[in-house]
Amino acid sequence: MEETVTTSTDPSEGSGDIRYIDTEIRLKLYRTMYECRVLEQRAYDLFMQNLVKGTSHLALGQEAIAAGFGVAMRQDDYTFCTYRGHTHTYVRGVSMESILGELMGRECGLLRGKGGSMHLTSVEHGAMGSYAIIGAHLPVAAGAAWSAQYRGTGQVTVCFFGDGTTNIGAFHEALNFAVIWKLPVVFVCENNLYMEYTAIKDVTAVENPAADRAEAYGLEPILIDGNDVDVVYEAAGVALDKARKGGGPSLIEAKTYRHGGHSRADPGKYRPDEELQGWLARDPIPTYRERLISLGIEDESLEAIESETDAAIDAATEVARNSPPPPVDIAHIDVWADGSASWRN
Amino acid sequence: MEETVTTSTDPSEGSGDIRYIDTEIRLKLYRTMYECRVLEQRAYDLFMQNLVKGTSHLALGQEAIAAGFGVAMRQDDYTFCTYRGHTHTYVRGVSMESILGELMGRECGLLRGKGGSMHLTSVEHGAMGSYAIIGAHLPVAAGAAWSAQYRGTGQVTVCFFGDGTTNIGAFHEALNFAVIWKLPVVFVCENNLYMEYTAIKDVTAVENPAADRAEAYGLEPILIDGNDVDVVYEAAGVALDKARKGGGPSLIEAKTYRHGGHSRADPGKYRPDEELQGWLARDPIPTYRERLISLGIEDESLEAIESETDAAIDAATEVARNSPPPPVDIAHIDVWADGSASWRN
Amino acid sequence: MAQLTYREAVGEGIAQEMRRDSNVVFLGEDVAAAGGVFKTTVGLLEEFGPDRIRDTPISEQAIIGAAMGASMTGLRPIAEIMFSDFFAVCWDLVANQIAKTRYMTDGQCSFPLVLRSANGGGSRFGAQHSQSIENWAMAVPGLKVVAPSNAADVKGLLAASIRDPDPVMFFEQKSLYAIKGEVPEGEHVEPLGVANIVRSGTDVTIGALAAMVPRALKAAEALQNEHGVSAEVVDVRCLVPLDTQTILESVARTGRFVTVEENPRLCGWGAELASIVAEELFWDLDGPIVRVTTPHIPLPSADELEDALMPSPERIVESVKHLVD
Amino acid sequence: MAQLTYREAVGEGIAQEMRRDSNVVFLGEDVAAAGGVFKTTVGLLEEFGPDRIRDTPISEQAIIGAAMGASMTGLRPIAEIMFSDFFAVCWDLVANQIAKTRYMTDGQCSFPLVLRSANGGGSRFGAQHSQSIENWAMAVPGLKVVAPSNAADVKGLLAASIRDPDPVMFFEQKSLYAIKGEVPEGEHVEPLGVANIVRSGTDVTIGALAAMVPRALKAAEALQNEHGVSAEVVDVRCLVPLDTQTILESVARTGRFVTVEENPRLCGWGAELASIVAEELFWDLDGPIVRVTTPHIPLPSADELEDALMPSPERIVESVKHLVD
Ligand SMILES: Cc1ncc(C[n+]2csc(CCOP(=O)(O)OP(=O)(O)O)c2C)c(N)n1
Ligand SMILES: Cc1ncc(C[n+]2csc(CCOP(=O)(O)OP(=O)(O)O)c2C)c(N)n1
Ligand SMILES: [Mg+2]
Ligand SMILES: [Mg+2]
Repeated sequence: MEETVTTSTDPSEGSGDIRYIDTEIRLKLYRTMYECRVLEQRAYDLFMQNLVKGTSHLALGQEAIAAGFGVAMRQDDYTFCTYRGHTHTYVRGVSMESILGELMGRECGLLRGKGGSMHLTSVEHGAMGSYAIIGAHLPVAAGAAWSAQYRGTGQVTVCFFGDGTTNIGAFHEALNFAVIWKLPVVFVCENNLYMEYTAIKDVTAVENPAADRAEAYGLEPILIDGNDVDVVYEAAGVALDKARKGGGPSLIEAKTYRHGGHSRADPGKYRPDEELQGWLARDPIPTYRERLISLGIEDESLEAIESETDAAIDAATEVARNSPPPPVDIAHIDVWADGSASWRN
Repeated sequence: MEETVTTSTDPSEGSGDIRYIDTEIRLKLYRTMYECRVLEQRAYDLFMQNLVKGTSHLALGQEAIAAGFGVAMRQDDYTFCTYRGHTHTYVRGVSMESILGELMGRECGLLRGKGGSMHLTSVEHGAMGSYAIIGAHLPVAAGAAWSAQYRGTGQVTVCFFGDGTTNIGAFHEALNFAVIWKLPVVFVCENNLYMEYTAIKDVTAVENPAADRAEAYGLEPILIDGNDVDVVYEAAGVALDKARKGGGPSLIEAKTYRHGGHSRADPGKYRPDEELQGWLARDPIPTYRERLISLGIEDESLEAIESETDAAIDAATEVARNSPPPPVDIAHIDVWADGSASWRN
Repeated sequence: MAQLTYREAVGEGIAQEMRRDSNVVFLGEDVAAAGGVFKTTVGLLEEFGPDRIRDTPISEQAIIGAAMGASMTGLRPIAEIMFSDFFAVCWDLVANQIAKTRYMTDGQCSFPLVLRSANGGGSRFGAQHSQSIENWAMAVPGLKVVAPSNAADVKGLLAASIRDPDPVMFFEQKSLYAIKGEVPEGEHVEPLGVANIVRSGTDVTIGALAAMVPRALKAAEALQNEHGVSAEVVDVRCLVPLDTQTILESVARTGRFVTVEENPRLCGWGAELASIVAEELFWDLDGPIVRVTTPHIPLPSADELEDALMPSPERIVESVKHLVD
Repeated sequence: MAQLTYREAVGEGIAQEMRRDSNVVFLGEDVAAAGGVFKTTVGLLEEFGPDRIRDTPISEQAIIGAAMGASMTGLRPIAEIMFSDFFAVCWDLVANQIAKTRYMTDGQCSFPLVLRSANGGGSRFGAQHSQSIENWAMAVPGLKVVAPSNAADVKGLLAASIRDPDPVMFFEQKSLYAIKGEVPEGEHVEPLGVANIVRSGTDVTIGALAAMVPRALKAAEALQNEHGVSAEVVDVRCLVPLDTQTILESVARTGRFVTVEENPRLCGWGAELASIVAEELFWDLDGPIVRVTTPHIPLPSADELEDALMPSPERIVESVKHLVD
């Protein structure tokens, strides 16, 4: 079955090349986005119940990016993401309960409560960490790509970050470095128009903070609609393929929007209502659902995905909620590879 | 008297617009370059006599840039430069003996031996420091420009740095910052083709490390022949004027070449002989001398400048050599504004 | 006296000094329109306008560099680094440039600036948003270091820091932001370099800083009530300049010294104080010098785990009891 | 035994390990074609080729980040930071990322990497190229810290650092690069975390590190010859892991403890050791614990001024004499 997808260099428009994506893949993309949505929504609900302490940053509204890449990546590829990284970690195959458990600081948590919401990591799944200090993980991702290149494994590293991250020094160093060493890494800027409470346009010398800088690193500017999962999936495929074949890095800017505030404490009031409404109308999940229906996919298949996922998140929540706090002893281990935390004899 | 100058966007060629520069200014440019040359040459001789300890970085061959800017700047403007900053400091009006004295660690030194060759500073002359860790002074220069903007003084800040500095994070942060705040600052990249012993082209994703990145900050690319003092002087004038009028920052890349090694210990053997010879043939001082003669300036006026300068450097050397070491007590003062170094009562 | 939160006292201190001196300017991420992510600077934009209260990009090197350049050319900037952990991304500007340039230039340049930041743990933010890094600053000559424990000191010491002609690292303890305290009405300035004896006692001197001060006080109460031990508690307040005199006098009286540090174990200010006491007051001591610290481990995020590592009143009581027994 | 300079021992240590393990790779500025600005890595490019020995741009965050990412995915990188002062431009990667990520991820990630750098003063390079920053590293949980004083230790401890599964900060003292010493032929590996008693004595224990070790030894000679004082000198070698046992045993024997630190005064490893001794060996001490350090001042560049600030054998002698008198 051949289908059409619309892509465009101006993400706010909606026409462009027509490409083929397999139905199986499309359903996987929908399922992944839907799972990300319910995971984030559940995380939100758990904050509201005060079951998540500290802070937490949701990707509600931005699911198409993690999903598009997650589906396009090879299982042994690496991802590096930010504190807003629940979905990016999830799409690599990490279980919902271990993510929710980590948010709640439970024993079943992915890091048994030692990392928290901002540091989800599952090396087993190639999810090489969530980094909470802006910019740091870009050079680290370059390093993982260097390692794959040196070891000749064909693994590609994908590194997600926000628009605000394009103004910090590490961004600049990592991009130049990756290009001159021709590293198999894909840098993905999720431009959701805001840093914490400040609009990126108020503090950036160019309009598209990543795409307009690609040429400063000898790279082609790539600006895509981050709310269209087909577009993301295809752009991911192209960049992954290029990297895997030794063609070096790419820098992709995906325009998107977060539905909520920056973090749990933030109601997001600094955003004009019109802007918010406009983006809510472009919610990647219902719009994709409509596209799938219009492409002839049965409503029932989508409903099945939805109800399976709804059940799964409930089950995961139960597991996580019932998981005990981590044993206090573990606070005292694993500073060092020998399992200890001792610095003296 | 009207004269012609050749400028070009490709500095290795030699044709372009024709502009007027006053003879007085031309003589001042020549004098300044010549002074810079003898100062650096003397510094070199003093190393050879082991009278300069530690390290030292000469700008032999690059004099046209410091001279062109020095002559174009207003007296109350600020400069920020690097460890390779003897000439950039000198052109603001600092005496030769205080520079040589500092290199030799003498009491008459500009910093009485507390800073050394890499940190020449004369606040009185607007020479706001020589910075020895790559990139740091770019944001600092932006800060001085912010201060001038806030105080409404019309002062412009000029910040000199090397090609290698374009790959460090602080470069990126400072450029973006200066543009969004529309700061009166001129960033001058002296591209001498090398970092320490490594060619800039081997580690940079673009050909012109500063000019090819200007657009990433919404700036016009400006690439000039840094060995043609007229070109530098004019480019400086344009950028200073723009900044002074509230037009914001500029980024100028001036191509040049150092005649010697990176620092005292370096014979510069990594450079192809052909390349070196080519650039020696484009030595900014004799070539400018020829231009002046061809423009009808008397040889005697130039000889007068030369002999005056030769006498001045000898006199300065004598003063500096005869200056005693600094009193040891001064090692213990001026950590704090009250003159003390004490951290406890 | 007014009742202010520690958070409000930050804004009050800045506003007091900005009213007084038009050369005081303020920059940081989300500090202007949003009033700061910890809401410490709410209202400043409205009062002082966008030329003096400025939002920046996420460019900490630019923020600190701009503050440095502005301070050496006539302004008195205050720069906010959102979490103190982020000083690591601009440490060169702080430790190599700002701290050293006065000395290197033989006193030619002054850097009257304040670098404020939210410091410390206890908020479940995990290892990269919970550090106590005041010792990073203390270890670098050329930086003054302040870490208040209560609202009055926040206002008074912040005002003094802004007036100070030298660079001051001002560490606000994020777990204290919501705590209220009495703050003098009107202009309030508290000199730097003076430790504060917040509780008198005769058996042991406990030196504490920032969030550890209330914990030390709680421990002192328990020691008194449950064990009959009379503990004097000194709020160190400033690490540089350091009021060794107040501390040494106290220890000379009590004969015993315990420090309570939130920072990880190694090379903390407590070690510095311990070494000073061990060198200068050795013959007056009645027992070992004891340091209570977070172990040399990054802070985990789960409640139980974080609580297990940070010094608790109970752990302080234990250590003191052990010492006096 | 071979006679090698401290500088040559660096290259030997790296080469030994690169021959043994093809996952060892090396990157830094001017390290490959140029053999390093201190000529420590001459010949490595020729032997191991451009895939393993790589020149980088001036991008310290990229250098350290690349080392981190490579180490967590199967390689054992060695990264050179030209002067240790420059760690300030990439401190986030070192202190917040590399140091904490194993712990934060509940042990999922390992970082078998070595960050080498030229550390310390005495070379007239001025305040930004002369620092001893080993304490910056020591203060951060998750980093191992090594600082050898002689060629044999350079080779042996560097080899052990490369084999170590944890991140090691390896500080080479730049003023020692030209000094020759005996180095065992063939494979040489010296375990981390073992202090070395380089001179036995009975009256006082002097703990020293890197360039301070030869100075302490010189002082010990003078103390013996001119004042009849028998000083034991301990080369601490590793700050993390720290061989407190050797040091405590020595101090328990001599009853007196003096540290000699090149770093500026506040919060040095000497303070840490002093606090350990003051806590654990208080009753065995016959006198105060004394720290000899550079004052809390940046290093100036002129010969006379730099010499005036760094601890000299004479100053060590003075301090010890004062203590034992
Ligand atoms: C170096 C550093 N500076 C500041 C912060 C605080 N901070 C956390 S998230 C954030 C905004 C990041 O914006 P962006 O890169 O657009 O990512 P988004 O949150 O929108 O996904 C800021 C400023 C930080 N974590 N690290
Ligand atoms: C952060 C940092 N990294 C490395 C160095 C060592 N270093 C000093 S000069 C230099 C080369 C700089 O090259 P460039 O910017 O082209 O300036 P040039 O020396 O050619 O004038 C390097 C790598 C440093 N001083 N600071
Ligand atoms: Mg964003
Ligand atoms: Mg250069």
